[in-house]
Amino acid sequence: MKFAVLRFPGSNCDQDCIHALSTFPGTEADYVWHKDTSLGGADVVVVPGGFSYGDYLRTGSIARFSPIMKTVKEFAAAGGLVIGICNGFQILCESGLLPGALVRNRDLHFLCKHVYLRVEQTDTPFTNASTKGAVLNVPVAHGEGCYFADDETLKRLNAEGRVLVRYCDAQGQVSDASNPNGSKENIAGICNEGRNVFGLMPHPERACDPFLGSTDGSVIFQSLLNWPTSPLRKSAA
Amino acid sequence: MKAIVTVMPKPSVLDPQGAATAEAMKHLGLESVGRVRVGKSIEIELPGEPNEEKLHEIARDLLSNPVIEDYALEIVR
Amino acid sequence: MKAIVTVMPKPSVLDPQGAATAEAMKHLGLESVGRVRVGKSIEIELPGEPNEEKLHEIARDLLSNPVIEDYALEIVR
Amino acid sequence: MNEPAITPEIIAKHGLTPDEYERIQKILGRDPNFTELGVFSVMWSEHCSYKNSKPELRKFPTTGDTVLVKAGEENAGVIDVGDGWAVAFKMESHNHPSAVEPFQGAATGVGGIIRDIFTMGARPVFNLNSLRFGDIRGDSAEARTNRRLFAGVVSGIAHYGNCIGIPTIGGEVYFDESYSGNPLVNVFCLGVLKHEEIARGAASGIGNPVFYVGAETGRDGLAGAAFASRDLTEESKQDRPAVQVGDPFREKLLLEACLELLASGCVAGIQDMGAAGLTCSTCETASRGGTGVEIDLALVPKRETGMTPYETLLSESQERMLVIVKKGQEDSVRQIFEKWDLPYAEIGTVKDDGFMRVKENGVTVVEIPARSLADEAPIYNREVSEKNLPAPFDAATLPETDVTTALVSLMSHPSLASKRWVWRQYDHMVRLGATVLPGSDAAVFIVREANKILAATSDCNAIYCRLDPREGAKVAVAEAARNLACSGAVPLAVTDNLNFGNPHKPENFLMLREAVEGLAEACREFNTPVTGGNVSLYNESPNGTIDPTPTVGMVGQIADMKHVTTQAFKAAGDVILLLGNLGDEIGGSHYLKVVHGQKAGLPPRLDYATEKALHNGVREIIRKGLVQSAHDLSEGGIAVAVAESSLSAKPALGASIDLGSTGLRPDVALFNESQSRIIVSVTSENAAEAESVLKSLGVPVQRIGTVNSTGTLQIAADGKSYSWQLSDLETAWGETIGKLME
Ligand SMILES: Nc1ncnc2c1ncn2[C@@H]1O[C@H](COP(=O)(O)OP(=O)(O)O)[C@@H](O)[C@H]1O
Ligand SMILES: [Mg+2]
Repeated sequence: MKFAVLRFPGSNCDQDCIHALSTFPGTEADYVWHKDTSLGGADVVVVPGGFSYGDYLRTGSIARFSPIMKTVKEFAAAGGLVIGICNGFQILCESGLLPGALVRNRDLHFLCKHVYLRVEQTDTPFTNASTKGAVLNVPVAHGEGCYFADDETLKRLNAEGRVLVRYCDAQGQVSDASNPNGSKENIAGICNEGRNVFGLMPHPERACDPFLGSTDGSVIFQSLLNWPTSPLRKSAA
Repeated sequence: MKAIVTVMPKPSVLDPQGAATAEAMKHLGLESVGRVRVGKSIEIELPGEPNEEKLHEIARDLLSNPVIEDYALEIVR
Repeated sequence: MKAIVTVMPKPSVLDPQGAATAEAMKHLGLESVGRVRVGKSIEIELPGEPNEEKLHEIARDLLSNPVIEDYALEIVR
Repeated sequence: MNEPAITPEIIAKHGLTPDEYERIQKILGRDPNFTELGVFSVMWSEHCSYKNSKPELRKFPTTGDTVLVKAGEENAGVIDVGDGWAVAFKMESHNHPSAVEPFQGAATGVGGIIRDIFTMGARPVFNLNSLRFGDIRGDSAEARTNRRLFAGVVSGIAHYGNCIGIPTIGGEVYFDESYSGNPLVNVFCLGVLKHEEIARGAASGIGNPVFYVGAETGRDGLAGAAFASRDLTEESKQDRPAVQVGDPFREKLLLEACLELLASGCVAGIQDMGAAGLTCSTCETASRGGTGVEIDLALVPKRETGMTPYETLLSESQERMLVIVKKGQEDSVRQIFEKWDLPYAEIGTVKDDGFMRVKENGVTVVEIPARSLADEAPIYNREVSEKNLPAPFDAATLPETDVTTALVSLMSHPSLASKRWVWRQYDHMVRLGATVLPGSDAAVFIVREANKILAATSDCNAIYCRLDPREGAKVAVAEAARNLACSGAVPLAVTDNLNFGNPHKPENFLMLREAVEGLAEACREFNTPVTGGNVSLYNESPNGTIDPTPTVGMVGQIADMKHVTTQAFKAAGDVILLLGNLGDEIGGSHYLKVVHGQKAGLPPRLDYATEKALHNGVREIIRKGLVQSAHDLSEGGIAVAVAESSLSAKPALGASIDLGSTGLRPDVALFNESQSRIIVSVTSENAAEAESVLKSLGVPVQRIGTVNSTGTLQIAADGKSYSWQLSDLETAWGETIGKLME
């Protein structure tokens, strides 16, 4: 499977994503520069973390206007798989590929630590290798990761099963105490209506190596690799 | 010629910075303070006659995010 | 009653936000844009008669750092 | 041009003495003009010339088998780590700017040290930070100011490091009255490179073009180097433009562009513009290359209009580099800068006449022999006062103390409490290298491109240094090495940051000299050459001089992932061993300071042979796979160390300890800070083997207890037993700083 990892000026998890992907057999991953307009025939687009364009003004606000994002929008509209991690999630929201927005953390501080995520849906290209209710230990590292959407949008996201991961505790309980940043309904990651675009604040690429404390993030990448032959894909189609 | 765009968080969006600022103001002796909101002020120098329509477009698409913010545009001659 | 404090980077101080914003505006077709500066706008609701002196003190000591920023205080009745 | 006339007042305002002015006249054979005076003043400031500290710095060991680039030769030293790979690292202070504008002051400090590292051709891979503030407890105006400084500095470091994508993986923070209003902000960066990639900051190749790249020059940070070399007074707070604003995004572009540029082979020399900006970079590259450099200021990209030559030359705008390009390769260079959207300009050429010549639109405004400027600053041997050591502390003078509450007081003192609130604001996981996260003795980082495992730590106990600077400095080196040993690492080399008061005061200069000699001696003993560092003098606030703080940053290497060890207890039933003796030195301890309000007595003595045997011993049992956890004893003694190992486990693990019959007061037994001690935990099956290995290596060892899952910590000594609920200790230790800062 071929991955395109976007590189904006200020991206800083691009190399990490390439490294993490390289540990999965059957993957091929290349950088795509923000000024480019071609994805080079990739099957999956990864919008990595970092501070695109310095994250000045608003996170992701300037990246959305880059030439490559126009291509990514077309790619997504045609059903292509897109995953946005951290700053990548912010960019996808700003670009309108995902609803809602990410605002300043509740306690106003940047927060880097391991958190727990509960897998809410598995009928997607991003979570099919996991099980409903599974608890993943994955780090977050962001200052503006508090997910916000209006009530109507939240209702729709829930009704359509588009919240894929929520912050929880080690036992899988979703509570205010297990919410690291004040996100609405502990939302950590959502997908679009077509279920082919996924954004999440936590960093699965930082949890694919036993030396880094957890390998729970690999289930996300494994899901992408499994997708072409997944029985869930057929039922989704 | 100058344009000033003020971008404020929507009332429905949590503004922890505003809340923290209000708290700090109380500590500094302004007990009677009500709600405080923190937004952005963007000052744009414009050499020629401003294209107001374009400025509105930029304020809406770039300078603010309508999901969470409202903007106001003022032209100062 | 409301007080609005606008805090802007001093003219000689680097404003990377402003520079990045100007750049983006040009890309969006506002070629003629001059210098852009990004600051903060703080809206303070005040129930009673405002203590202007106190507000100035707060604007200077809490809301801005005079080393790199200037502030302006406006009272809206 | 309309420049102020040179008067004695103007000379004094530039921080130059009449003697120094005479020296300038002699060098030039004429009077300097105003711009030249400014150039001399920054280059001859302490910050750039080390005129007060150079004779002392010469005492450091700087050579060794692994040293590829020596301290002082270039921006940072370079150390071999094997297989053709090397590391460049250095520490730098941004104390004064941070006092005035904590967020930007700290942020630009990080930016500066990162530039120093990639200027060497190395890719920066991690940062450390060493911080000191006044007391942050209570509601006084002073405490509030200290909290504001602390919060601002931490978020400034976070802002710059996080944005540029270099993880901050370790550091230290202490709080003491002496730093009130004069915080210390020492930042460290390490980069990796291949031997053949080492870049030089020399202007070589007569006729080569000189390029400027990076942010446009503005009036910000005018003469910051001179500012850093003066006392912090109310007046200096008015030194408005001396504070710069950083742009980590620009620096990220600059970093990537420079590394790409260096890889392209177009570069003859490269130098960052740090303190003293264009001035320093031009005369230093010329001096190093034994050449001259001529530039025209009209060509320099500027952010503001109407800047005078004085302002342009002395500006300390951030995120700028000077690049000497191999003639004929200009176009490849331009292409790279354009790809990264960076402003650049060709501003001059390398000459053969040894002069730093600056023109503006063709008119010469500065003409100074580069070598005199960069390397011939006056050197001073300052007066020192007489040495006067305190007597050993007599514990009998202390009132009887309840050790149960004393441990809670210690654990909840901000200096000893967990720094979680700090490091969670730093992205410490980016680059997928931090295998031991903050919160253990040393940070451990996997450098994937080089397949090397590095460990790093920063240490300095300033109370010891205040009471006995020589011994305190030795202990700082020993503690750093001990932290590395506990993590399974062999020390490689050291960088240091000397934070002291005004050197014109003989008692301050004595402290500086003593500390340097102590550092130098200890670095020789531990076989860790000094690769570079920084001197920050004039750390005085209206409250007086800071406690002398010679911060030590030490880097080590771990041979195998299997050897990576942390301080956290691992499993109930494991046996706890004390390596080293029980100790009895209470002078200079945190117990005395925190519980009895005294910074007094003779601090603990260091014995090199004992200390080195200990490090070898712990490394040997780690290598043999016998160790579950290892933690060195430092502030707060054995009681605090055991509690930290308990609380660091996830979830926390209890311990039951019996120190046997010590013959000491219980507070002295539990909290003394004698050196050369480590606690390790081992499985019960491995305990006997670990003990016999240690004994064969001459390391005293005793079984003092076991790890358990009772949720309590129990310590017995001389038949009396004390106990604590782990949940209470966790509240005291884990939450104190967060609550204070809410
Ligand atoms: N400013 C900081 N930034 C990152 N980590 C820090 C900071 N201060 C302390 N730490 C981490 O907290 C742990 C304990 O620090 P410290 O008490 O200084 O350790 P020690 O006494 O073993 O040298 C270490 O892992 C250290 O790296
Ligand atoms: Mg230690």
